[in-house]
Amino acid sequence: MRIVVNGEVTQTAAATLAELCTALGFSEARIATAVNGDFVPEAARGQRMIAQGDRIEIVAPRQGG
Amino acid sequence: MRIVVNGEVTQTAAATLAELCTALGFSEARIATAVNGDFVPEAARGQRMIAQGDRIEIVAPRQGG
Amino acid sequence: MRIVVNGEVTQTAAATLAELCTALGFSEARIATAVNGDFVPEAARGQRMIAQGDRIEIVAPRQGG
Amino acid sequence: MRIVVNGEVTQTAAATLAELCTALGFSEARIATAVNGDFVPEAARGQRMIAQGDRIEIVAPRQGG
Amino acid sequence: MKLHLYGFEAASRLLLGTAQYPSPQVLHDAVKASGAEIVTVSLRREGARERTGQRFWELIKELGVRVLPNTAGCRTVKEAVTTAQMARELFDTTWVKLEVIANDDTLQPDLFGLVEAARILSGEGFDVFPYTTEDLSAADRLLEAGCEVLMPWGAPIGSGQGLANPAALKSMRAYFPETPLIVDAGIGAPSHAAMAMELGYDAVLLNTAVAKAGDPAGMAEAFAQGVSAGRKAFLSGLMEPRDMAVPSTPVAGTPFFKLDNAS
Amino acid sequence: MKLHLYGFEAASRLLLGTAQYPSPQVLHDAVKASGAEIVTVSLRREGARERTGQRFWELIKELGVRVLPNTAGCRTVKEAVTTAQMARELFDTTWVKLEVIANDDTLQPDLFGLVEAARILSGEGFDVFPYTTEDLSAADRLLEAGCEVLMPWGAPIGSGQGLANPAALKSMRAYFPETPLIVDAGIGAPSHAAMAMELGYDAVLLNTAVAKAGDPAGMAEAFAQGVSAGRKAFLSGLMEPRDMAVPSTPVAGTPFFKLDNAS
Amino acid sequence: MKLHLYGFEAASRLLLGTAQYPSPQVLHDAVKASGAEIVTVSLRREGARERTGQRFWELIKELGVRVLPNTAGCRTVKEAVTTAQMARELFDTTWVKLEVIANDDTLQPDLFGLVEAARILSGEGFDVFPYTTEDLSAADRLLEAGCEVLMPWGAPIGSGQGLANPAALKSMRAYFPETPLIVDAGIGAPSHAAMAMELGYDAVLLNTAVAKAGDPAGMAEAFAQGVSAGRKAFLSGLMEPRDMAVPSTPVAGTPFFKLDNAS
Amino acid sequence: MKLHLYGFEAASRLLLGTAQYPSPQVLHDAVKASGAEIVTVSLRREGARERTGQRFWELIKELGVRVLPNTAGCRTVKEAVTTAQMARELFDTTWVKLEVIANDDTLQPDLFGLVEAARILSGEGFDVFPYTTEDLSAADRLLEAGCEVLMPWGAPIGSGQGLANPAALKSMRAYFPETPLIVDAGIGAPSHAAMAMELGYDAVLLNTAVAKAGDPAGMAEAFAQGVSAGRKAFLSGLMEPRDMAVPSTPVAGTPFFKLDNAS
Repeated sequence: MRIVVNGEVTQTAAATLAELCTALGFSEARIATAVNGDFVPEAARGQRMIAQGDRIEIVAPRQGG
Repeated sequence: MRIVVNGEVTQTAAATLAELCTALGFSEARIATAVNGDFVPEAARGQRMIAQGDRIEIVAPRQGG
Repeated sequence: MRIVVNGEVTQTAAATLAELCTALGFSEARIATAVNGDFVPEAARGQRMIAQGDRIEIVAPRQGG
Repeated sequence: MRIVVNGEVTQTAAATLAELCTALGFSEARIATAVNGDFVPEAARGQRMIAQGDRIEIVAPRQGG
Repeated sequence: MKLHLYGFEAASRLLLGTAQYPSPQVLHDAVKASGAEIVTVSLRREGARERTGQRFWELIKELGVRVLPNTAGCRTVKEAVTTAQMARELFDTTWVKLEVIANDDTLQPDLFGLVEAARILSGEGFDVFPYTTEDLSAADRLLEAGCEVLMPWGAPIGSGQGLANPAALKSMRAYFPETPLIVDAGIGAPSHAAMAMELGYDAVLLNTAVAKAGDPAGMAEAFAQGVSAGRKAFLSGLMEPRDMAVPSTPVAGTPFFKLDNAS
Repeated sequence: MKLHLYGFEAASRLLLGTAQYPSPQVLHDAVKASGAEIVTVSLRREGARERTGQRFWELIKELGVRVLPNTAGCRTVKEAVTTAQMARELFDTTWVKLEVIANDDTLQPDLFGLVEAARILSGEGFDVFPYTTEDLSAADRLLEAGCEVLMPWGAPIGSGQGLANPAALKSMRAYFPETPLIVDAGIGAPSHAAMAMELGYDAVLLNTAVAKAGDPAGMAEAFAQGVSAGRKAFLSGLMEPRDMAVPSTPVAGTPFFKLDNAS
Repeated sequence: MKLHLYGFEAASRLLLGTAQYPSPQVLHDAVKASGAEIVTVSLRREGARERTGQRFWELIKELGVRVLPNTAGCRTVKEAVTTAQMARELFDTTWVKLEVIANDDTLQPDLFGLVEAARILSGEGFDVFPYTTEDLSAADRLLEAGCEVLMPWGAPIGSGQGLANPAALKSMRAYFPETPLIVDAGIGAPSHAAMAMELGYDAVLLNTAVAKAGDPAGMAEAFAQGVSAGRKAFLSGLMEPRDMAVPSTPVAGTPFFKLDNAS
Repeated sequence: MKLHLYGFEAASRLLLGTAQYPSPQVLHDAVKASGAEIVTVSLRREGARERTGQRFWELIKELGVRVLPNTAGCRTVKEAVTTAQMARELFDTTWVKLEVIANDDTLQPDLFGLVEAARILSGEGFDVFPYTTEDLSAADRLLEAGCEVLMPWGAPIGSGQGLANPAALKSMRAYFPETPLIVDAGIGAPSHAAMAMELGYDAVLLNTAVAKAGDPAGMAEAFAQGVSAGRKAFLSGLMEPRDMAVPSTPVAGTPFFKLDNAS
């Protein structure tokens, strides 16, 4: 299935956002996620199904002004 | 009937806004009018009935910046 | 003899600047002096004769910016 | 004889400043002159003898701010 | 090149207010001296006896200038809209200088009420001249709302402080290269007006600095020249300020110059 | 009222420099457009072949304006005095713009050399126009030395920064109410020139801002208007800037006004 | 008296950004030297390999300061709201520095989007620190929307120009005497920070001026002192500037004083 | 690095005046709070009864600071020289803050009298601290005359206007990279003092802004911090102001970023 993760086209077999994060190696990482512009809390990632063409954001802390 | 004209309480027997303007001596004057905050065009003054407590504005050209 | 001390006309019998300072009660005071616009060091006051009309300045420390 | 005209070393046979100006082709030109830093009026150029090493300025009108 | 405002073409880039003059005659003379083709006016409650407004109207008609009625003193969208509607009938014009005031100490616009009122009035066919600030987000929305002209303040109305934030006015000019931009309010001297024009603004609107001058007609003429001077300078390409001095007179050929005193 | 400088009466209060123009024709057009009656010139070493100075002289004569020769580039009293003497003969005038430069980065005057040279030249019958600063102690001595005009800088020569220290220029005007005061140098835009005149200065002298403009003739006209605008404003009585806003449109009679939204 | 922000009490009135430092160590040292108790952070896309964010998070935790996540780079209400929601989970805080940017050249806030996003986020329990301008009509609506703090800009982000419009900042302080006001952005030097505090502002937030300094830790300490100096001065009652000079040293008793040289 | 003035080493870069305080106690507290190691004093006519000067001298001695006597109020070289001579005996110091005043409205120095008096006093072994302006030609001559320190004004004495001409102060610093330069007079707020130090000045001397503050001791402490902040900033390398905004938070990795909304 083709989706867009952080702006880049990605192939994935993950069914849920949780699976995707694990697959991408973010299991223990301190991250936050959004799908198609909507925030998805950590607790909801397991139920959040992923569909072809979804735009997914996976973000982490960074320097800011 | 007690109404408020340009902020001052006034007694009038006028039934319409047109009659009121005439009664107040504005027959030929270049004025514009509003009743209870709404603009009333000159053409409509004849049909615009006046009710107890109406707040009426009668304005004319003035200096401005 | 009439002289001017700090801008005010004064009568004095003092012969020298040193005597004048003592007469005026400045014996122990921390002061500096000038006669007719010229500085007179403490050591020289004894020899400095006073003449009618001399303009004498007797100054002390004061606040300054 | 070696002199300096407008900052440049020059050979000349002229005896006077007037002769020098003519020799340099300034006969009719609107110019003013100085020798060794002193102004020499036009009328005096004929009498002003030139000596080895003189620093001569020959100036003309120019744009200014 | 002339100034174009809602299809009206003006040779003069100075718009003048009509308030605070010592007498109608002085107002008349000042407007004439200013060369202004557009003057701002307002509407106020009329007393049948005094008929103040009727006499003022005669005066304005004689001047033969275009009038731009304002909504001065309005604090809400509703007040501003109704005032504009009355003004349209009273002055027989679709033009309105839209003021929705946020605060009495600074008389600065309520940008939110301003945009809402501009949208309503543009929808009703008004040609809106919004009195705004140099804020770009409000400016964007005013243009979306249908405004074809923007009038940012120079400084608080009547303060005469000049241009309080030239950098922001520069940004606004750069961000809206095509939109007619008029500096309105805060101008106290011809040098302020000239500066606004040098920044590339299309026109200047002022009142107090002329009306309260010792000689209003003389000051009106002074502002006309200041505005024209600034415009001409903008079109002629101003030099860039430089940090260091640069000789204007040529250095080459300086008499008495020797290498040892060269710099 | 006209400008009086050593008995010469000028209607124009703009003095223009003749340097740095792209061509003689542009210089000619700019001087004409400026309306200047006085232009500054200099003298430089002449080459017999090039005869540059001869051609420049013809150009100036055609302009039919009064010339004010400068001593630009002089660093010592001696250089300045001899240069002035040569200029008097060359330009057939007793007028001289006296420059004794202290420092090449700022081109600011050496006030001490300036006063000394002014004393010498005044003694020899020159009419000295000293290029000075807003310093009052130098100004006092320049007047004692015989100067009847003072020319304080606005900012470093050629910087185009405008008036670097308006408060000091104000003090100078207040301290010398009668002496003709001309702001010389640093003016970069008509708004700067207007401001100088609004402060009560009698005239403005500039060069770079016109010569280096995209369109020098257009800019010259812009400065002429800016100077005139500032002068007219000064004579007409400028308003005082105020900290707070003050409504220009009358507050009395505002429609929809209720006590509960009164301010 | 301490600074109160949404119930958090801070002794330091300097808030510091964490971006643009040459190294994590320098960032660490600068934060320590600044004495800041609150630092701004952001969130960005994470790469599984680089794990940049994870390392940064460790660094921040060590600092033991309160974090204020921003929504830098957001241009729409939707982007800002979702970014804030992600930040809340990521940084485990209800605080958010809300930025909705109108324009990339000035990075100034979109006041309309800002108010809308502030309303939504306050409704969701966020403590919103809005990055705004000195506009009072936006400020009123931000407070209505639930903001308890306002952060007007001093000048465009990263410009280091200082306070572009001090008069407007003064008006804002006067209009909101009780609301905590923090000058955010544009501060380039401790003198700018001190000036903001002298105007009565409650705190200053900056980043570039420290991060891009030759010695960031030294500059951080300089800003800490500048902010403290300005605060102390505000509390101690600043003198009013005066137009004329006034002798500090007493005039009475000046030696050599005679009536004839009295002034 | 410490401040060196005629061989005296001071850690504090704030010099404080002792005049205009509401009481001797407040003066005492302010000097202590300022951390100043050098204070200015004057001399005045003494009355035998009042003995004002004797009591003041006790107060100063307790403070244990270095005194810098001034020649305030002197209008001629002669008055200044004799005053300096009396001060040397009175305060037992070769230091003198040399003031020769040109004008009572601005209290600006008479540069010509100043240089002459400086030459005489240096010749007599005084360590002269000349109160001057930012004029470079006077500065050159003061150094020739033997001065090892220069004290240009920021603005007229007691005006509290801050730095009236920062560009000129910058030139002076650049022209005299090695000479200790102290901004004296005109400082009204810590932000002004910080700015002077950020320009690279070595110290600041002030009086009125502290003495006339609501809480002089508090203000003295504020100035101490402002001076220190400016010095640290100068040593740490200040950023250059920029015309445009530059994001502080990294742009790369911004969530929701799509090419179509890239800037």
